[in-house]
Amino acid sequence: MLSMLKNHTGKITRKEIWGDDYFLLSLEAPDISRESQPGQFVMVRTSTDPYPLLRRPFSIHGRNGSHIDIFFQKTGIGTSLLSQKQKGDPLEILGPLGNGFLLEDGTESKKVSLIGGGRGIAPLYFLAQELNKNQSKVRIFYGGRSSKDIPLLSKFKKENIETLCSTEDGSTGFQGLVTELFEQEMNSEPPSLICACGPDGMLKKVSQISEKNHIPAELSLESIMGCGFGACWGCVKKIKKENIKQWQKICEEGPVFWAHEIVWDE
Amino acid sequence: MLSMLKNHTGKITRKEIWGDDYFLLSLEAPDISRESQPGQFVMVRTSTDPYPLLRRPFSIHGRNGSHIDIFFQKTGIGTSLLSQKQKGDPLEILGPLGNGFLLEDGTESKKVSLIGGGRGIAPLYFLAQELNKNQSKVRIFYGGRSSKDIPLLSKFKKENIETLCSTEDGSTGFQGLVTELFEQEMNSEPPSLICACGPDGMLKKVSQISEKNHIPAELSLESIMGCGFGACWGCVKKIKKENIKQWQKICEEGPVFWAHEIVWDE
Amino acid sequence: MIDVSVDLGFLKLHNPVIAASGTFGYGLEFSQALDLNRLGGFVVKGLYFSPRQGNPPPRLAETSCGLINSIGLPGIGVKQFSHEILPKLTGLQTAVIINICGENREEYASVADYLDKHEEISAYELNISCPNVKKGGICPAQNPEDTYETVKLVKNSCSTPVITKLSPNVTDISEIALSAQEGGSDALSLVNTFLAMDIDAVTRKPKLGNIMGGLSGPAIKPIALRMVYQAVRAVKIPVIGMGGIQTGRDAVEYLIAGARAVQVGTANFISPDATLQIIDEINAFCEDNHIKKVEDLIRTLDIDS
Amino acid sequence: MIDVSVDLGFLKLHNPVIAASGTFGYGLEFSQALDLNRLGGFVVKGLYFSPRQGNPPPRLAETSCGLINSIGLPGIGVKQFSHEILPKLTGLQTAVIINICGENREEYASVADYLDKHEEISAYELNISCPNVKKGGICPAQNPEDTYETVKLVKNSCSTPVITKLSPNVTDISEIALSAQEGGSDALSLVNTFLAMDIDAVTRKPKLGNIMGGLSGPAIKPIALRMVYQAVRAVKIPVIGMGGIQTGRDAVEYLIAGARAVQVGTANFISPDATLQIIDEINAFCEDNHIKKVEDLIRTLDIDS
Ligand SMILES: Cc1cc2nc3c(=O)[nH]c(=O)nc-3n(C[C@H](O)[C@H](O)[C@H](O)COP(=O)(O)OP(=O)(O)OC[C@H]3O[C@@H](n4cnc5c(N)ncnc54)[C@H](O)[C@@H]3O)c2cc1C
Ligand SMILES: Cc1cc2nc3c(=O)[nH]c(=O)nc-3n(C[C@H](O)[C@H](O)[C@H](O)COP(=O)(O)OP(=O)(O)OC[C@H]3O[C@@H](n4cnc5c(N)ncnc54)[C@H](O)[C@@H]3O)c2cc1C
Ligand SMILES: Cc1cc2nc3c(=O)[nH]c(=O)nc-3n(C[C@H](O)[C@H](O)[C@H](O)COP(=O)(O)O)c2cc1C
Ligand SMILES: Cc1cc2nc3c(=O)[nH]c(=O)nc-3n(C[C@H](O)[C@H](O)[C@H](O)COP(=O)(O)O)c2cc1C
Ligand code: FES
Ligand code: FES
Repeated sequence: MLSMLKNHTGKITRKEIWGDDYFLLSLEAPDISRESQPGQFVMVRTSTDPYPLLRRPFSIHGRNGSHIDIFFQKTGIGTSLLSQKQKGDPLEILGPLGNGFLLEDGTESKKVSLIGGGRGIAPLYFLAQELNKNQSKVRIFYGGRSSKDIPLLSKFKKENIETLCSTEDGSTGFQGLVTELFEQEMNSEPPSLICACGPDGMLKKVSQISEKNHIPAELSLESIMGCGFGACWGCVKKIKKENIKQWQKICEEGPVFWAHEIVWDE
Repeated sequence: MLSMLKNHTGKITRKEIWGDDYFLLSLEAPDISRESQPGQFVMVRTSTDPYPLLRRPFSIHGRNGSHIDIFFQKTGIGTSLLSQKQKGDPLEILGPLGNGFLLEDGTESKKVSLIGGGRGIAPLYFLAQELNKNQSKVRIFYGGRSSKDIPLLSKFKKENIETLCSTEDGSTGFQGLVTELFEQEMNSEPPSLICACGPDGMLKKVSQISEKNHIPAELSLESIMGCGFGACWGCVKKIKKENIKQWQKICEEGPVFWAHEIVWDE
Repeated sequence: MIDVSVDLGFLKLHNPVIAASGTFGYGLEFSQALDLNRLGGFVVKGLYFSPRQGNPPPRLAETSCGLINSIGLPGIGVKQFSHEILPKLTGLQTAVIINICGENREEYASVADYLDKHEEISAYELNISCPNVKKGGICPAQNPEDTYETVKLVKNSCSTPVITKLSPNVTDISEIALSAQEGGSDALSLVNTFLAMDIDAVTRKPKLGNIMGGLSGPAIKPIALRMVYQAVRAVKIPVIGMGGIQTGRDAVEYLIAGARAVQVGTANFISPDATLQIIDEINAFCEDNHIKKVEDLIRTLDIDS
Repeated sequence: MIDVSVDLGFLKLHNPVIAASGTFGYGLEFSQALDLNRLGGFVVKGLYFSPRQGNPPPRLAETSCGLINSIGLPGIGVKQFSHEILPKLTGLQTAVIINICGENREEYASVADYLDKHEEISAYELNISCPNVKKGGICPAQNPEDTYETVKLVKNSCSTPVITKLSPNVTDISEIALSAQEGGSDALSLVNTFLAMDIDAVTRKPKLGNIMGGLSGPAIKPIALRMVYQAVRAVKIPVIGMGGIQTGRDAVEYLIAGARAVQVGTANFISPDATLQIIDEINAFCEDNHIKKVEDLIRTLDIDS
């Protein structure tokens, strides 16, 4: 998978506001769009001032011609500044970066379950689009705390993506965790591959389900990133490869790993 | 003169762009508007982030009912952020602060010459308006490097304020410094009072003219301000009062001083 | 109702927020902006025995998330202070702390002695850490013996409780903290400003008239917080933390690191009622996190997992 | 055409901008983003004799205009480095500087000895100032004797020029600068990061797995610039300045303060081609201000008026 260490300045060509806290920006970035794969990400400069200092990582949420989309949740200073940007504003973006989901390895015409928690849905939409091109059968499990955390549900419905959803407060869909919903539903139509993105607790649970049911799972991890391209060694998590456990850089070796490679507790 | 140590949040109700670098903002601030005198200033928070850290001082440029205007030049990070604000945006302002021009002391029906260099014109417009109410005869001398530095000229002309202007490059009006223009013109109609605001070099020259011609002059000084209300002791300049020379706080004792009180070199 | 009071042993504060010296005048300047009695306390600007002019301007330079000052402790001296200012500070329901300066140990002691037994005064804060006075920014708080001797002499000269204010411009803050404790200090406050400079590239001049000055503001918070954490672990006496506090959350971080109270400096310039906002935010933080007493936050850093 | 070259005596650089250690990998990682030969030089990430894992995550915390890292010098060790990386660094038209680390003096010397007489290597940078390795952040550069002995041992172990990298976590930078000079160092570079910490108020946990880390970025620039100014005045050997450089103007300020070259660290994370932008901005600055040679800027601080 090609990761490109090049800074692009792309204009914002569309802005969508999804509820109070979620935003979608379309950016003109032909080079990134051409090369990007689901699960890869971009590093976005939310300010040209020294505050906030670092770029922020965002998954590529979609691709339309020479544009890429990012979909993000406002959680702190950087995402808050980003949410104030307007159509026409230029944005500095670095990417595509990292290794995404392994589409190539025989996922064609498979049954793939995508599990997304909250903003973890961002890369899964792009993934669903690409899987659909491969004639795979895709089901999305989309969970959040309450209905306002699963804003894209209406969009998925409209685009006829099979989506099952859960909320912890029961305000929409299944009441409980998205992993509980998945466990309940998986037997009716067992997938041959799971792809998931969300908070660590959720991903850990997905790992357990994957192991127990012998279904391979690809998980997209998050970590605080200083650079996004392998230079700072700041983003490491413990990864087991060929039985050696090591701190590995999420940005370079990931962000997507096989579930069995991730060492959760130590 | 009342200086008020109170933070107000005022909406921007009007924004005018004067050329490339000059901006006027009208702010809804009834308390400030009611109390303010020409020469007083406000401290404006240009960002609620820790960068840039400090508020910026701006003279009160005008007053309309419950609104005050500020008129500023984009020169650095703070003014640049301020120039990006839009109608409707809230702005934190502290004021009115400092001691303005002494209107009370018999300036009624006098001949007053106002000398403004560049953005130094800001308080003089408000002063001219108030002097007009007093039936004083006001002449404005307005200078800048080139015609783009004297953007308000057209406005003054439209409002029938007698304005003479100069530019260093001769692109508009008299070619040379505004103090040279004033010296050339003052004899035709000698003023009984000079009020000036602009860069230190200009103000120093005005001091000399004032002394030589025995015309009292009130000068509005600039200094880097940490607080604007007397707490930091950062804004001092050397001031002579009752023959004692002391570092005095511009924000509290000024920003307007009599020319003979200011100790220029030491 | 959250109990926000904190106890320093020699002094009870109705909340942990104190306005820092040199950023709050003599307190009175702020009485238009806030009710002084709502503060945990305030520290008046540095006081020498004799009046002083301070340093030549420019005295301020703004940097990335920071402010360098080279004010240099101008002030009215102890006599004028006790005649003109102190009477106006009587009857306040808040801790009034006097920041004491000196050219040498004896001057510190004289100020402490002169103002002793004024019941308006809750404590002294010994400013042995101002980088703006001596050439090269050197101060007693950079040397353990000097710290010890200065504190001891002052303690012997007065009965008012003494808080020693430490400098961050040191290799080992624990060592200096211990010296102050051994000298008899009742508490520590830290940090004062970091010796710093800024240059105008075009004119090639220092941005400050005094060449160097002291850096304060959010930029220094991570270093100051580390030093407070270290000092707390070195001594038994209470520690008052400061450096870059702008919000209630910043204050809470210092309490968790082990400070029993905090001071707020540069933030007062940005909003004259910053201290009150911070008190409100501490209250709200406790509310949101089900904390009943602010004292329950103190020194609770979770370093086991 | 402006002459941007600078001369360190033992090393000529075609411009004063060097990428700082730990922020530029082994250089190769950046070759997609820029032509390495356009740099004055680059310093590879810290190298111990043996491979190391580094510290547990989280390893980064962003602060106001700053970044705290507790990476802890993970790396491949000197053998793998000389077999796998060094060959790829041959033939570069830029200064390649090796950042040397050690658990003790002997390890510094072994690394220096092992890599000696490789002509790809322009100089060593002795990292005696990393706050992320020992408990409490202690390092040799906080002690004059330790600095002197370490430098001397390394100098005796190799013929490669040695740049000693100093820590800002000291009371008196001039003293340490002198010790390094006396130990035989050919140049100094400063500053490394400031020992710092950050706390999550809600979880009450340190934001870094290692509790403390090193602060870098624009926040530290005013303190770092002051230290460079002081170090330059203390020693005769050339000084390389760093700390918070983001723009050409920042770099020029360091040159005016007396640095003969600069290093750029954290800025590389924000823009992988930051070093090149800074070189371009230095050129533009000289152009605008009618400066023909960058060397004409060095140590020209105007402190008389
Ligand atoms: C590979 C990757 C892809 C991501 N994709 C998306 C996405 O598509 N949509 C989306 O909404 N979010 C995504 N995130 C999370 C997003 O990067 C954070 O929410 C964002 O950085 C928070 O920045 P802030 O300034 O608003 O928050 P603050 O809390 O103010 O940030 C403070 C610091 O913490 C870091 N930080 C805080 N939370 C996270 C986090 N969860 N992960 C990494 N760094 C963090 C920030 O980068 C910053 O340095 C992704 C993260 C990673 C690592
Ligand atoms: C009493 C008073 C009234 C003023 N009124 C006006 C006005 O009406 N219109 C107008 O355009 N300008 C006015 N100024 C100047 C204005 O405050 C500065 O241009 C502004 O602070 C620059 O901020 P910046 O962030 O854009 O520049 P930067 O150069 O990025 O600012 C860096 C730092 O220097 C300080 N600073 C820079 N230049 C000045 C200056 N000339 N005076 C004071 N501080 C400065 C800033 O406050 C800041 O702390 C006034 C200044 C004073 C003291
Ligand atoms: C303008 C200014 C003046 C100061 N004067 C004093 C002083 O007189 N005595 C003192 O002990 N500290 C003085 N300080 C230091 C502050 O009390 C405080 O220790 C420091 O600013 C760090 O806190 P902050 O980051 O919240 O500002 C001064 C600080 C500033 C910014
Ligand atoms: C993530 C990170 C890793 C670093 N690793 C090293 C290192 O291996 N060796 C070293 O001498 N300095 C290291 N440093 C310090 C930098 O080289 C530099 O001294 C410091 O960051 C200050 O410069 P800056 O503000 O431009 O980043 C590291 C800094 C950072 C931010
Ligand atoms: S984010 Fe810098 S190495 Fe991964
Ligand atoms: S600006 Fe703070 S005292 Fe004048």
